[in-house]
Amino acid sequence: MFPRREVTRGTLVYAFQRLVLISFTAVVVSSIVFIGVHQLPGNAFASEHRATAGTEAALLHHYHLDLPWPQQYVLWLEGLAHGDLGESLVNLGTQITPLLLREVKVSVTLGLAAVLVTIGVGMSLGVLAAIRQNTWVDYTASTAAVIGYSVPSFVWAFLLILLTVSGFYAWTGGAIYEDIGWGKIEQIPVPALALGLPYAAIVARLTRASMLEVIRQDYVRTAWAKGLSARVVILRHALRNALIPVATILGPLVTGIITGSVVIEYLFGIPGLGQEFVTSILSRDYNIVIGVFTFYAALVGLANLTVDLLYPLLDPRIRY
Amino acid sequence: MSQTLGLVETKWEGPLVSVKDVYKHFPTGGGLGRGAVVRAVDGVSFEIAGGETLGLVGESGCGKSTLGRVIMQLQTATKGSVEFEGRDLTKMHGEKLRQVRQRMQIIFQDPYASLNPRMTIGDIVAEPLKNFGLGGRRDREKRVHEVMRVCGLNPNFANRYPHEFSGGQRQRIGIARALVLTPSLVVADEPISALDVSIQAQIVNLLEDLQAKFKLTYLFIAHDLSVVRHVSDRVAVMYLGKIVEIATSRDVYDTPLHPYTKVLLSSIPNADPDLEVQRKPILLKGEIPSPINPPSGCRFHTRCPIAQLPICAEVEPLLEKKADGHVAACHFAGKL
Amino acid sequence: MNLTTEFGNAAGTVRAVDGISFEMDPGETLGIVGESGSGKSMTALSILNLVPEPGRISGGQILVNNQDVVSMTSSELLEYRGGDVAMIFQDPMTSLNPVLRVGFQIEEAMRAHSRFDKRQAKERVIPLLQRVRIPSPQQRAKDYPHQFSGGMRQRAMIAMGLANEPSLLIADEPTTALDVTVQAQILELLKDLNRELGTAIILISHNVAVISSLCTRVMVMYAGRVVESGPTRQVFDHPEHPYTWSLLRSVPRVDERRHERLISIEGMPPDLSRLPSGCKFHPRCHFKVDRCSHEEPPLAEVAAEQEARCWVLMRNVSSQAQALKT
Amino acid sequence: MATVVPTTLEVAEERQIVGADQLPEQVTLWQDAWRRLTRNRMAVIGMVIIGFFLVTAVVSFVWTPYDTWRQALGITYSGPSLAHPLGLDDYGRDILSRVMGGAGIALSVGVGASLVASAIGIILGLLAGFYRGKVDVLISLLINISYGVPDLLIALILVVLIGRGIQNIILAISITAWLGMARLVRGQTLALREREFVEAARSIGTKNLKILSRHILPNALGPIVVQATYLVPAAIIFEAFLSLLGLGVPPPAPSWGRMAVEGYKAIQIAPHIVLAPCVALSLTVLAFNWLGDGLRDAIDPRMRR
Repeated sequence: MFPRREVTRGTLVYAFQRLVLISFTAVVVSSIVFIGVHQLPGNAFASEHRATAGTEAALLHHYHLDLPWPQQYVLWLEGLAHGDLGESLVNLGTQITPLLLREVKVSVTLGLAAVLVTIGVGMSLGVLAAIRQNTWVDYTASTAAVIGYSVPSFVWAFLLILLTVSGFYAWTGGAIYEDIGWGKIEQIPVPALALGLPYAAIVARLTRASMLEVIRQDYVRTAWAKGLSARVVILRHALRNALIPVATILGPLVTGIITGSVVIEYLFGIPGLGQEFVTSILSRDYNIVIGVFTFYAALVGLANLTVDLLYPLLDPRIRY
Repeated sequence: MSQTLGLVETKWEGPLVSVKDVYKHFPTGGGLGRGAVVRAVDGVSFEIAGGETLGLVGESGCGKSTLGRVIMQLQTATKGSVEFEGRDLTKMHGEKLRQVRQRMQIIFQDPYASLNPRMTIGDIVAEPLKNFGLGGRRDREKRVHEVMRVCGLNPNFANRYPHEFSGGQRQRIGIARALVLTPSLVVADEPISALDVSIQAQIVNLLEDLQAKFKLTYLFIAHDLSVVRHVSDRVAVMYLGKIVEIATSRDVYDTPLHPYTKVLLSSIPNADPDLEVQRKPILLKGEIPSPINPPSGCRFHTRCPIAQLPICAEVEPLLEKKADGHVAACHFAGKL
Repeated sequence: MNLTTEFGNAAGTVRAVDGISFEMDPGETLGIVGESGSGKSMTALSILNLVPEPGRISGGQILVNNQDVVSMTSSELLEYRGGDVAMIFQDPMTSLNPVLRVGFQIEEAMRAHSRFDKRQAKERVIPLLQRVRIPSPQQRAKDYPHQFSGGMRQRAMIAMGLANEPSLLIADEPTTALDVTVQAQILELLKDLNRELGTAIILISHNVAVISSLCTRVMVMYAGRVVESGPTRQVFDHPEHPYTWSLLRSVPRVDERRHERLISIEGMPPDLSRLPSGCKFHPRCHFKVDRCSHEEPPLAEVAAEQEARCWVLMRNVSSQAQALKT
Repeated sequence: MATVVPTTLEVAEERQIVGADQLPEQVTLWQDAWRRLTRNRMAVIGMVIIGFFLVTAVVSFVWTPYDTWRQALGITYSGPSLAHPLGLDDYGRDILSRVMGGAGIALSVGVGASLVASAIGIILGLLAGFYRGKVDVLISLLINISYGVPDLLIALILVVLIGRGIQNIILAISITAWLGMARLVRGQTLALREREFVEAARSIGTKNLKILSRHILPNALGPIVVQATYLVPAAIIFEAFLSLLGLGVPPPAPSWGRMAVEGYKAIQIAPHIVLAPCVALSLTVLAFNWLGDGLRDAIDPRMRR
């Protein structure tokens, strides 16, 4: 009825449409920010003491800030079309695109690690709670889940820092210690946990609810009536279907993790996009701020697209 | 009572409803605009005389409910006209159309979904009166109680909410809401198919009593041919968006002309074991074709036991008068 | 077999099925008819020992091939379910797992049991689909349920039920969700299977006509009890319990003349947690006598092979019954 | 004796009155929901905690043990003592006073943002869902674009653009938080307008405004209340994020987020500075989530597991 070939072509068309939409969103979002920022009174250098009157004019000219903003916008759009996000306003000569490309790798690594924590911890807790419904396992897991997402990521960060930086250091006499920062593989787990745990709690709750819903479905009853063992019924028939609604929140969840990473990167001194955003906005380096927006819009779009493309693997009823 | 409430009453000779070549196509969602269309109703014409019950029967997806909603102007026809008391409803909009709604009402299939769970049943039944600003508070209350009583509901429960009632009682509430304005036309869209067997007869009997009392005209939509035949004066049979046969309910049973009607009749099992033994079901081959891309010629030819190629696949049979008051759309009407 | 199934809840215990006994011969077709809440589906689920939580079978035994289902160990139960007795459900749209291929779901039913080995299980899928008359079964086996129409899904369910050649197939309202023409196809299919394979069938339905079309014997249930049973032909021609009688006359017949008034059963089916005293049907009965309201009648033989649970019996009130019909 | 089924309508009116004595005592849906809510232990605990912080917040507006901004009340970083039950921070300020003051800020921001966001979201959601067509396309486009960017970034840049007063913070949070509400209300409206009772309302000549106010809104109210409740803790966390990044309410206002990040510098020598606001924050958020869960289960019992 539905040849598989058609599915693939449909998927490609769909992916292409989404990519166009993502680019569109990225441009619109950064355009809004661009225009918003250029409505600010004064200019980036007027208040800076490092600039004398003469150099200020030169700097303004260098960044085309002496042009009316519509003209600047056109220039900026042209740059964007070539993948050039311009130059840092604070650090003269620093090209933004390569800088952010370097930083996005860091953020994505952290984000993926956090997604692993989220899915791994969340799903196992959720399934466990569901199949042990109304036992102490369920109550403990469910309570842990509410607490888990009520405690914000930065509080998790503080707790984990207290535990690993001070706690382990004292207990092991300095043999185990956590080095706040980035660059080594052992520096990934702590921020990833801090970032992922609140979302793991959400996944756990959803998985539990979804499992309980699925267990009452007619096809699960059919599976029991067929004489299948409990293991097969739970894993093959129930869990697979229970994951479908869980997958629908993966998109927003990834967006949430990216948001959370702004704070976590800031606290752990991780040189990612989030930290860049905070330092740039505080130092009024608006060119970078706009660039970060562009990157984030693309990142969120691509993350959601990935989730949506994986979706049909889980649910054959979905076709693009 | 009618006077105090200022209910509209019109004198209209001629057919109460006349449906003329009505089409209803739904765009299928998805894609960038150039989607296919579902031909839910595809060129349907018939008339309903005042005071009669016209049964509309067909299997799920044949377009019967859509047709009911198009007549009620709850959905706008893609093409064609629906005349009610001589006025073309498809040309009416806004306030004018709203005023016509006093004269025609609909009873829905699902008594659970068709009542607003946040309103008391008294408010539900009174809402039509309020909408048209009929009567004062006291008059309305009196009228609501009267209608509830007629529909077999205890007026003392007017301040209760729908969830406190059973399916059969809820259906009575829906009927009371439809009747409070004393309409001339009532479209009953599968009014009993969601109810328990023992409750179905209560509702069928109630509808028949109400028809006698208020001189109602019914369009009775159902998938169950035996119920339709029981309540109807005439029966129209639908298949894939088209009417294939219209006849008096006796003719439909005694001398069905369209092979599809015959198949439907033969498919219904009979509770009487003696008759059941004699019944020889005619089994249809294949699946019902998609209304997105219906078969050419006669829509039934792909599954018809007596179809003859090429005529049935090429020429669409018209709904023609085959006997007195008996129309069918088939090249070989009565041959099965 | 004698069966009682209870549902415990906060308010107390509800007996969904109360002391039901019946026997079936190999290859027989039995119909269970009743409204929602009459306990007919619970009876069926009890036979598979699949009563959903918090329900439980609180008494009686169910002997299938001389084995008591109630006292089976869990591994015996796994082999028994879908092996000796298979079941198909009301809604074919939701009864198949949407994320697994239809062929696989049938194959899986065989793999879970020891009757066929892995290779045989794979090979049998296509003939089974053919058996239930699914066209082009080779391709269809690879489809997902959502690619099937309602009627086809019910066929696939039947194929799955027959996979291990069970001696009994329980069909719980198998045609309720389907159109009449599809219903006719499914009923014919079940008839053929019963005739050709000798599989005994329990058909559960609220529709007396559907029962009449397939079953040689019928059991009428009301409020968890059997109120009448016997050969279908005899029971439907001469119903003795007023409920059976009303049920038969509350549905319009295709052959009747118009405006023959339907017999309406007043009121609602009873709430199982607040059952009336005496005969459970007496509040809705057109023919009740004083005794009905305080003493529950036993299921007693009223004719050869026919039993009814009534103090009055329709044969004694035929003139009143006639009056109701006009 | 056998009763005779009435054949005339007049008799039928007497006879057919069904269930005359079968209805239980009347309970409205909201009363029922409230009863269920008060039976939910976690929801009650949540309400008690919220009540406690609410009282604390109100009290803090007129009185705190010490002024929240007064520095050098004692040895900086000193731990809990009788005079300062939660100790002193890096400037020697009384942490208890500041945590109390923080409750005021957190609850104002949380409740304020929830109300503003809900108001925007409900109106736009209803419009988009009910009128569909161009209105919907426009609002949905707005929603989709906004979803394309992490809301924290939008709020941060807004705060930079419009300034850091508490009203501006509430505005900045609302401007992203309404999206979820709008999406929910739009979805509810779209689903409800296809329901038969809305179709029934149209069939009896109900005007659009009445359909929205009498039929759609009341039926969407349950999920709306739940969502609005969940918005409060979300806004509180959000404000903490802003403060943490140095863009929350301006100092010396004692925002929990800023207190935490100020204490972060000294986390190893004086963890109590970080812990006090973090515990207060988490507890408040937890309480609102418990209440939200309780409300959800109470309003829609089918969801309860």
